[in-house]
Parts: sequence; structure tokens; C-alpha cells
Amino acid sequence: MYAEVFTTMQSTTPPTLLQVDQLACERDERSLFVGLQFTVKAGEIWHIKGPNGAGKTSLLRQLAGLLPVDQGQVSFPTGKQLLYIGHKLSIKDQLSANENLSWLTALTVSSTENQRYAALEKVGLRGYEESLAAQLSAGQRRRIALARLHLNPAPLWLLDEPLTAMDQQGVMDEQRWFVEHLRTGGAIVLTSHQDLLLDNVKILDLSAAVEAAL
Amino acid sequence: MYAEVFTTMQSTTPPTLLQVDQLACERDERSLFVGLQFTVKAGEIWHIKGPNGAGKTSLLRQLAGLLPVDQGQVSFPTGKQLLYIGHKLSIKDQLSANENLSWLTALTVSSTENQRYAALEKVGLRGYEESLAAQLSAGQRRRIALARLHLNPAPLWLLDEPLTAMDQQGVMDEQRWFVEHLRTGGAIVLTSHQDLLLDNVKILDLSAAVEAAL
Amino acid sequence: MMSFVLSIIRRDLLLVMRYPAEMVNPLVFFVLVVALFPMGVSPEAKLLSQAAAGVVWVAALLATLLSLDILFKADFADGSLEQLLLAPQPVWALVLAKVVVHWLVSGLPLVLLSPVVATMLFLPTEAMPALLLSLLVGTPTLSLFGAVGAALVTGVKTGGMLISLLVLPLYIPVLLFGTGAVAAAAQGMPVAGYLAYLGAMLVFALMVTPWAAATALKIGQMQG
Amino acid sequence: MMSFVLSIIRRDLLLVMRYPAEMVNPLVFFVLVVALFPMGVSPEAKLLSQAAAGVVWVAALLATLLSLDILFKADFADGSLEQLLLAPQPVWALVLAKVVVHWLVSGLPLVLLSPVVATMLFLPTEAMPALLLSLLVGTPTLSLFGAVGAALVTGVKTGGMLISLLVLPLYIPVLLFGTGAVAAAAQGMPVAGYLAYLGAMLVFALMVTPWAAATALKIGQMQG
Amino acid sequence: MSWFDNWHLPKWFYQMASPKWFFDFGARLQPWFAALALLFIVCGLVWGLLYAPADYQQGNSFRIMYVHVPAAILSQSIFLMMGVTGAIGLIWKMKVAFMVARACTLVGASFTALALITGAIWGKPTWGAYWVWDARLTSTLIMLFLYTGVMALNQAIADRSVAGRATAILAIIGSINIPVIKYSVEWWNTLHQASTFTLTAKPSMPPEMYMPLLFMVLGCYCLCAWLVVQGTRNEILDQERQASWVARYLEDQ
Ligand code: HEM
Ligand SMILES: Nc1ncnc2c1ncn2[C@@H]1O[C@H](COP(=O)(O)OP(=O)(O)OP(=O)(O)O)[C@@H](O)[C@H]1O
Ligand SMILES: Nc1ncnc2c1ncn2[C@@H]1O[C@H](COP(=O)(O)OP(=O)(O)OP(=O)(O)O)[C@@H](O)[C@H]1O
Ligand SMILES: [Mg+2]
Ligand SMILES: [Mg+2]
Repeated sequence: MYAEVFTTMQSTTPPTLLQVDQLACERDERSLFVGLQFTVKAGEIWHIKGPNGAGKTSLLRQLAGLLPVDQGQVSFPTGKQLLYIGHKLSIKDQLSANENLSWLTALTVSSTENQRYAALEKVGLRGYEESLAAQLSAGQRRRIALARLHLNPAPLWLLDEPLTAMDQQGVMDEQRWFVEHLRTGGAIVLTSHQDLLLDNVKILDLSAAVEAAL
Repeated sequence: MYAEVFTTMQSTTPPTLLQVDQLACERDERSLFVGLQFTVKAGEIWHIKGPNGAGKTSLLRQLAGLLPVDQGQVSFPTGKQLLYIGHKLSIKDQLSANENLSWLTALTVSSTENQRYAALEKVGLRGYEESLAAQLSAGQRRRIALARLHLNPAPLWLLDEPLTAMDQQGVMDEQRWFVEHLRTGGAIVLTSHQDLLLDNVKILDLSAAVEAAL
Repeated sequence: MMSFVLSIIRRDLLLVMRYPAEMVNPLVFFVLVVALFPMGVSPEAKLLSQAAAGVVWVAALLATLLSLDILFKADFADGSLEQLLLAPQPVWALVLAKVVVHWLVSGLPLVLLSPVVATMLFLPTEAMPALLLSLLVGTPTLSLFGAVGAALVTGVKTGGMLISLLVLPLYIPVLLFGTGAVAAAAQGMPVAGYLAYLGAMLVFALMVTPWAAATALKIGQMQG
Repeated sequence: MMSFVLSIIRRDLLLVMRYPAEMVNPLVFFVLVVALFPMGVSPEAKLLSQAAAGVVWVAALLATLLSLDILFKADFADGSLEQLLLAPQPVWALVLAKVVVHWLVSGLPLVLLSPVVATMLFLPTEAMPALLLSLLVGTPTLSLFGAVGAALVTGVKTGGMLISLLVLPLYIPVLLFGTGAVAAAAQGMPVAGYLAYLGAMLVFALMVTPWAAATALKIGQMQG
Repeated sequence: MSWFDNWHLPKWFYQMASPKWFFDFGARLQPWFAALALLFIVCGLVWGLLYAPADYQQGNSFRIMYVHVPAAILSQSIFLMMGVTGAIGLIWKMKVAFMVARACTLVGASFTALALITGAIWGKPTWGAYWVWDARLTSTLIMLFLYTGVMALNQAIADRSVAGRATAILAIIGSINIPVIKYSVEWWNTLHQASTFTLTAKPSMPPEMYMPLLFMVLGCYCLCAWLVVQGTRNEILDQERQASWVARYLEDQ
């Protein structure tokens, strides 16, 4: 899949990974947004913005298929291959960083111990590979989850506030990983209250969509 | 207590609310910091900095008395009256914003419904007072916890990453509340990976202390 | 301090009221266990009437045991326990508040329902008051001892089973005196002695367990 | 898909191994319930021997019931369930993996220990094979039906009692056929019929419950 | 479930999927159910309680049958209905079906409790005990537990649409299990307990006793239909309260 996306990249127009049509979201009888429409192509990074409660998390969960889509459509022209990292990190306290990464990766591909150690090193957890997750700090736990970015071949990343809990160095590193992913034909949709330091970030401001919903 | 602090403010030197002497922290046989020494006076805001895993949360928990202090001393010359808000927000999913605030406040003082509604309005939760916490977004949940700042008379605030999950407007508002608290004779010790926009922030960099510990 | 205790009680009852299922559940479990017995063992009236007191008491004990989870687990998980421990009030007051709610929610309804289930097991009518009284005095003791077990396992990731292991041995004396009282009543013998023992155990539990549970909670906190 | 199932099984067994208490707990609960019975009811050998099969089966049923929490609760709380549901594999495969682990951890040890506790209750020796076999065929059914209950309550904030309420009525046929087999064996009657019924129920559960539990999990996810 | 999409079901089936349509249609049906229920129940009660001959063995205590038997029959029918509507809701994604199922729950549980209570009251004079572990009694008790489980689950899940779907699964599993439970209980009982207490096999009743019973059963079916429709309509008002037609309807009231 990965290779396929990569080869199509060579052609003139990058392939569309995600297409959103007239999407609306309603929670508990409050309409959050209506008529959302955008297309995520390979090589693009989308930053979903909006104040607290605007519906950023809800939107990401709809894209991932974790929240029902009652109105509108979400489609994946090249197949639904995505990596979703939400507020909850899916980290098991009783398992070590390496073990956690192992089962999380196994959901899609298999990985070797070496690959996992390399990924953990990239996210700055060298020396903590066999520490139990319960004994790690908030930022270190998030880093375990982010290590999945280095092992998962899915072209589309859906990341909910991936910059929280990371230290300042970590925030920079993470954005470097994003660039790397975009370069290899991936695409990213993320939410964040901090501004990204990258070029060509496409902004989707939900406060505008909220106005429309009212 | 609150009034007393306020009157002593009028005298030349502000009172010392927290005194830390030769504090060390060791977790799981890893020494995090040794020989920490600082004094928090009324009107001061301390920003604890450091990379992920430096020991910021551990330090705050030691100050609050939630983690044992094996070496060194933590003392409160004017009495231990503090408000701690940690990573876990102590919000009950099944209770509404107002009900949550009610019991959290009742731990120290009593509050009226009007006071709570006013506090919730200050943190931008107007209209969500009777929504169940389970149905609020990440930032909105944090705002419930922060509403305690407007109802609790404790002069010393210990806040662990209070700016996460808040939107950009929220980050500004929060810092305004900090200033207000400092003006009325309070003091704040907080951790954050973002820089504060306030003047006279005292910085305690744990990376330095970590060096010392090695 | 009284207002602190009351505010905790109010909050916890509110939490229960929000999902009344929580309240009905121990009760239904109690009835289910009692109902399982004739189905599993034998529906014969004679055998059942002989075993009735024991079965009702064992069911009450298990229902109490399994509802101990509501004492501190949720509060630990969402950080509320931290805040409760940081409050200026003594921790044993918190424990007492929690136990009161636990008993109101799990113990009392069960005592009130016990005549019905005892009738279904053909307990002799003359033993009924002894059953009611022994449960009334015994179940608070179960809640109190249970609180110590629940406090000890806060912060421990394993499910609610460890708690059974810790608490059941403490429950056995209560079970023995409780069923003893009913057996005595069924044979027309005086029950005051058994009830006195149960009462003494309640007093003992009231004196010791709030302190023990409070200490356990404070220790458990240090793991967070 | 097989490797997906195996990776889940491996992870869950690892989690259990990390805190072996999790594994020992249902077993200890099983033994404790069996032990409570003579204490609460009567230590007489004749009565015990009559009741033995029923008591062992009821205890097995309760022990299984109370260990159902480990199936999905923790995975829901920490977000693992989201990731498992997002994986390209079918959800029923996940359910099956979970059930296998649950049975290995709660059902199997209990079957292996049953001869010991049954001897303590003076179960006639000739009924022992029937007890073992009926438990061996019956406990997987309990785990399977339990998975549906556990899936239904993921995301529900109320404690682990709701699950008992949902699942126990479904367990009753298994209990009746199981104890029926032992009773028949004790009277020297053939047990094949009972075991056949238990087997049929197992097959039925295997066909229906993975679908039902998978649907329930997907629905429960929507609450997040 | 895509193969269902190609099915062509009658038009009314799709209409029923609309809460508004069901609300209005239910309102038109309700008077009929009410009238029929009243007619049958009054006739049945008057005939049964006042005119039917006393039983030669049980005297007048048998008259409780006119409540007991309909309640017992309905408790089972309603459970089945709950399972079927739940399945419809799941398969065709019909909101209204879940609402009907939810309305069924309380009605069914009440009838089950009524059957149990009247049975127990009846048991005292006839068997000398309020309760025995007879097959029928036991399976009725288990059914009450099943109902309680459905209600508890309904309550425990705040989101109505989630609750509807979750309880539907439980109701379906429960309905397919009811025959198994009934059968196993009956089999269990006959094995252990020879004939200490058994419900006498269908008593050959004289028509004067039998006809009022039939009336009562029919009346209770109508009553139950009225109750379920009423419950569903309340549910619709509650769940659709932000729809404009509900606001208009409530203003008219
Ligand atoms: C708590 C106690 C009782 C319960 C739970 C109970 C339950 C039931 C049930 C489930 C039915 C079946 C309805 C059907 O046909 O589907 C039934 C019918 C009936 N019951 Fe009861 N029953 C109880 C006590 C009694 C007593 C004490 C009597 C009188 C001796 C009695 C007499 C009858 C009769 C005559 C029928 C109708 C039989 C038929 O036409 O099939 N029941 N009951
Ligand atoms: N489980 C839920 N049930 C009902 N309503 C919900 C639920 N979760 C969130 N909401 C509501 O949906 C709205 C959007 O929530 P969402 O979590 O998508 O916001 P967000 O943009 O991610 O906010 P934040 O920046 O605080 O994370 C909020 O107003 C909230 O009240
Ligand atoms: N419960 C625990 N048991 C043992 N060690 C722990 C525990 N919690 C944290 N640690 C270790 O203590 C160190 C400091 O953790 P702490 O949570 O204080 O860091 P932090 O500075 O708050 O980091 P972050 O910025 O990620 O929140 C980490 O290296 C971590 O591995
Ligand atoms: Mg969010
Ligand atoms: Mg921290």
C-alpha cells in the first residue's frame, strides 16, 4: 500500500487520501458543524483549529470511524488505511514501553525488536525501553504512542493534540517527523491549540463552521 | 487566613508561603533532582521547567504532600493551605459541571449556587453548567477544574500543566487569573511546556537540578 | 467536619441516584445468588428450609463483597481521592462517609429484602426476626471491614478479586455468629448472646477500621 | 487474522502474568465460596455430599462472573479498545481472542481444581468424572455469554454488578444441565445426554455470542 | 448488512421509521385500544369475579386467575416483542423500533411482577406456601431478572441511541434463550421433584370460567398495546424535543 502511494506520487497530481463531503456533527442535540467539505491529498497537512468544544475531537473521530456519521460522507479513495492517536493513548500501565509498542504495532504489521528499539530511540525514550509505562511521566507516555508513527505504514495520520505534554524540544522533533511523513507521500490531519511552525499548513477553522451551524 | 495574608502584604516584606530546603527526589532508583532550595513568597509565580521526565510532576506532588519526601524539607510557614490541580482532574463523569464544582469546593469552604455559576461563567462554561462532564470536550473538562481557582481561598496554588488542552483565548484568560491571584497576595507554582506571557516569572529549571543529580 | 462528611455523603448518593442501577444491583445480585441455590442444589422444601439461613447470609456477604468496588476505586481512578486526601479534614471522616453510603446502598436494602428471599427458601417463620436483626447488626460490620480491604487495593491495577481475598477471612466470624443466631431461633433457643457478639464486633469495627482504612488510603496514594 | 488473534492472546496473557494475582483470584474466590458453604449452612457430611455438585457449580459460575471485568473494561478505559476496533481485523476475532484468554485464566484452573474442592464437600467418587467433564464443557459457554455482557457494559460507569444482572439469567441453563449431569452420575444414571446438551449450548454460544459481543462493542464505542 | 438495502419492504414500513408518523398514527390507534381494553376487561372482570361459578376445590380464591393468567401470558409476549423490535431497530436502523422496545420494557416488567405477585398470593391458599421452586414459577422469576437487566442497562447508558442498540442485543439474546431457559427449568424440576407441588395440567374448565379468562387475556393485550404506544409516544416527545413539530405539538397542548 505504502509503496503504491509512493509511486503514484511521481505522477503529476498527488492522490486523494481522504474526501469529506457535507459532513455534519451533532452531539447531544447541539449542532457542532454542518456542511464540512475538504479533500486531503498526499503530501498535505491539515490543522484543525477552533476553541474548546468546537468539535475538533468529534471531527477526528468521525473521520476515523469511531463516531457515527449521520449526515454527509467520509470516504477514502485509496482505501482506509489510517493511524489514529487520540486523547487516550492506549498505553497499558503494566507493560513496558517496548511491549506496548509491540502490540500496538501488531494491529497492522509485524515489527522486530530492533525496529521498535530504533523507534523508541527516535522519540527520545532510549534507556526507558523496558520501563513499565506506569513509571513514566506524562510526556514520556505520549512519546510511546508517538513511536507508532515510525513503525506504522498507514499513509494517513489522524492526530488529536499530538503536541500536548511534549517538551519544547519534543514539539520541534515531532514537527520534523511530520515533514518526513509528508515527503514520503503521507498526509496528516491534526488538531492543536499551538500553531505549527511548518510551511503550507492547510487550516480548517471550526469556529467558522460553528457559525454556519447556528 | 486569606485576610490575614492580605494584611501582612501591607508590611514591607511579603510573607513566605512555601519553603523548600535541600529537597531531593528519587523514583525507582533513578535520582531526579537533589538539593533543591527555594522560597515562594506571596505575590510570586514560579514556573518549573524541564524536559519530559525531568521530575516536574514529582516535585509538585512532593510539595502537595502526595509523594513522600525522603530527603530535605518542605514547609509552609503560614500554614498548609493549598490548591493542587494535577494531571488527573478529579472530575466525575456522571455529575454536571456545577455539581462537580460543588463537591470539589466543599472540601475546603462552602459555596452557593450563584457563586458557582459565576465561577463557571468566568471560565467560559456558560450554558454548560448542567451538562454532564462526560459530554464535555477535553478543554471544557479542564475548565471545570480551573473554576476552582475562583472559589478556593487557599493562597498557594500548585498547578501541573494548567495550560494544556486550553484554547488560545483560554491560555490568555488563565494568565489573567494568575495575575489577579498574585495581586491579592497569593502565590503560584506551576509547570508548563509553554512560556508564560507574564512579567516577573521566577523560573526553576529542573534540567539544571538533573545535571546535579547525575 | 460534619459538613465535610455530609457533603461527601450527598455527592456519593447523588452519583448513585444518577444511575439507580448501581443501587439495585447488589440487591439483584443477592436475590440471584439465593435463587441459584435451589436451582443448583435442590428445590426440595425440607433441605432448603434447613439451609436457608446460611444461604441468605452467604448471599448477603457476597453481595456486600462485590459492591466494595464502589467505595474508592472510581475516586482513585479520576483523581478525586487525591483531592479528598488533600482536604484539611481527617481521612477517617472520609472513610466513615464512604461506609455510610456503602451500607445505605448495599446493606440496608438487602436487610429489608431478606424476609422475602428467606420465605422463598422456606425459612421457619419463628427464625425470621433473628435473621433480620442479625443482618441489621452484621451488615454494617461487613461494610466497615470491607472498607479496609477496598482501601488496601486502591491503586492496584488488578480487578476486584484481590479484595475478596483480603476481606473474606474477616467476614467469617460475622457469618458464623449471624447464622448461629438464626439457627438458635429456629430451635427456639435464645438469640441475645449471638446478637451481643455481633454488636461487639460492630463496635470493634467502628473503632478500628476507619483508622486502618485511612492509613491504607494514605499509603496507597504514594503509588500514584 | 490468526496472527492478530495470537498477538492479542499473547498480550493479554502477558498482562496477566505481570500480576499473577489476577490469575489466582478467580480460583481463590471459587475456593472461598465453596468453603463458606459448610460454614454458613452445615458441616454435616450427608447434607454436604448431597449439595456438593450444586455448590461447586454455583461457585464456578460466580467466579467466572466476577472475573468478566478483565475482558474489556481496562481496554476501554485506556483507549486500547479504540485501537483494536480500528484494526483491519474483524471484531469477532478480537472477541474470540479475549474469550480464550478469559477461559484460560478463569475457567481452566477452576476445572482443574474442582476435584479437590468437590472431595472437601464429600462428592461421591463416581460423580467426579461427570463434574469434571460438565465443567470442562460448560465453563467456555459461561465465558462466551459473559463476553456479551462485558461488551454491553463497556463504557458504562456503574460498577461490575450490572454485568451479573445481565449475564446470570443466561447462565442458568448451563447450571441446570451441569448439576443435572453430576446428579445423574451420582445415581449411576447415564450422563451423555446432559453433556450433549452442554455441548449443544457451547456450539450455539460459539455461533451467536462473538457476533453479539462484537456488535455491542462497536455500539459501546459510540459513547466515547 | 448491505444485502438488506436491496429489500423492498412495504411503504408503511418506511413510514413507521419516522417518529412523527408513528406519533400521529399511534394517537389515532390509541382510542381503539383503550375502548377495546375497557370493554374486554370490564366484561371479563364482571363476568369472572361476579358470575362465574366458584371452583369446587378452591372456592373463590381461584378468581385471582383472571388477573394472573393474562399477566403471565403477556409477560412472555412482551419480551418477545422487545426482542423483535430490537432486531428490527438494529437491522434497519430504525429509531422508532428502539423506542417501542424501550416502552415494552417497563410494561413487560410490570406484567411479570404482577404475575409473580398474584401467583404468590394464589399459592398461599392452594399450596400453603407463597413460593415453591416449580418450573413455571422459576422461569417466570428468571424472566423478571432478564427484564430488570434490560432496564438497568437502559438506565446505565446515558446516550439514548446507544442504549437502544445495546438493550436490543440483550433482548435478542434473551429471547432466543427463553425457550432454552424454560426447557431446562422444566426438565430440572421434573427430575428432582416428583410431585410435591405441581400445577395441575390444564384444568378442563367449564366455559363459564373459561370465557371470562379469554376476555381478560384479549383485554390485557389491548391494554398493553395502549401502554406501549403511549410509552413510545412519550419517548418520541422526549427524544425529538428539538424538532419543530414537537414544539408546535407541545404548544397546542
Ligand atoms: C408466583 C407464583 C406463580 C407464577 C410465577 C406463575 C406463573 C405462571 C405462568 C408463567 C403461566 C403460564 C402462562 C401461559 O400460558 O403462557 C401461568 C399460568 C397459570 N397459572 Fe400460574 N403462576 C404462579 C402461581 C400459580 C398458582 C398458585 C396457581 C393456582 C393453583 C396458578 C395457576 C395457573 C393457571 C391455572 C394457569 C393457566 C394454565 C394454562 O392455561 O396454561 N399459578 N402461571
Ligand atoms: N460524549 C459526548 N456526548 C455528548 N456530547 C459531547 C461528548 N463529547 C463531546 N461532546 C460535546 O461536543 C462538543 C465538541 O466536543 P469535542 O471534544 O469535539 O471538542 P474539541 O473541539 O475537541 O474541544 P477541545 O479543544 O476542548 O478538545 C462539546 O461542546 C461537547 O460538549
Ligand atoms: N509512579 C512512578 N514510579 C516510578 N517512577 C516514576 C513514576 N512516575 C514517574 N516516574 C519517573 O520519574 C521521572 C519524572 O517523572 P515526572 O512525571 O515527575 O516528570 P515530568 O517532569 O512531570 O515530565 P512531563 O513533562 O512528561 O510531565 C520520570 O523519569 C519517570 O520515569
Ligand atoms: Mg479535543
Ligand atoms: Mg508531568
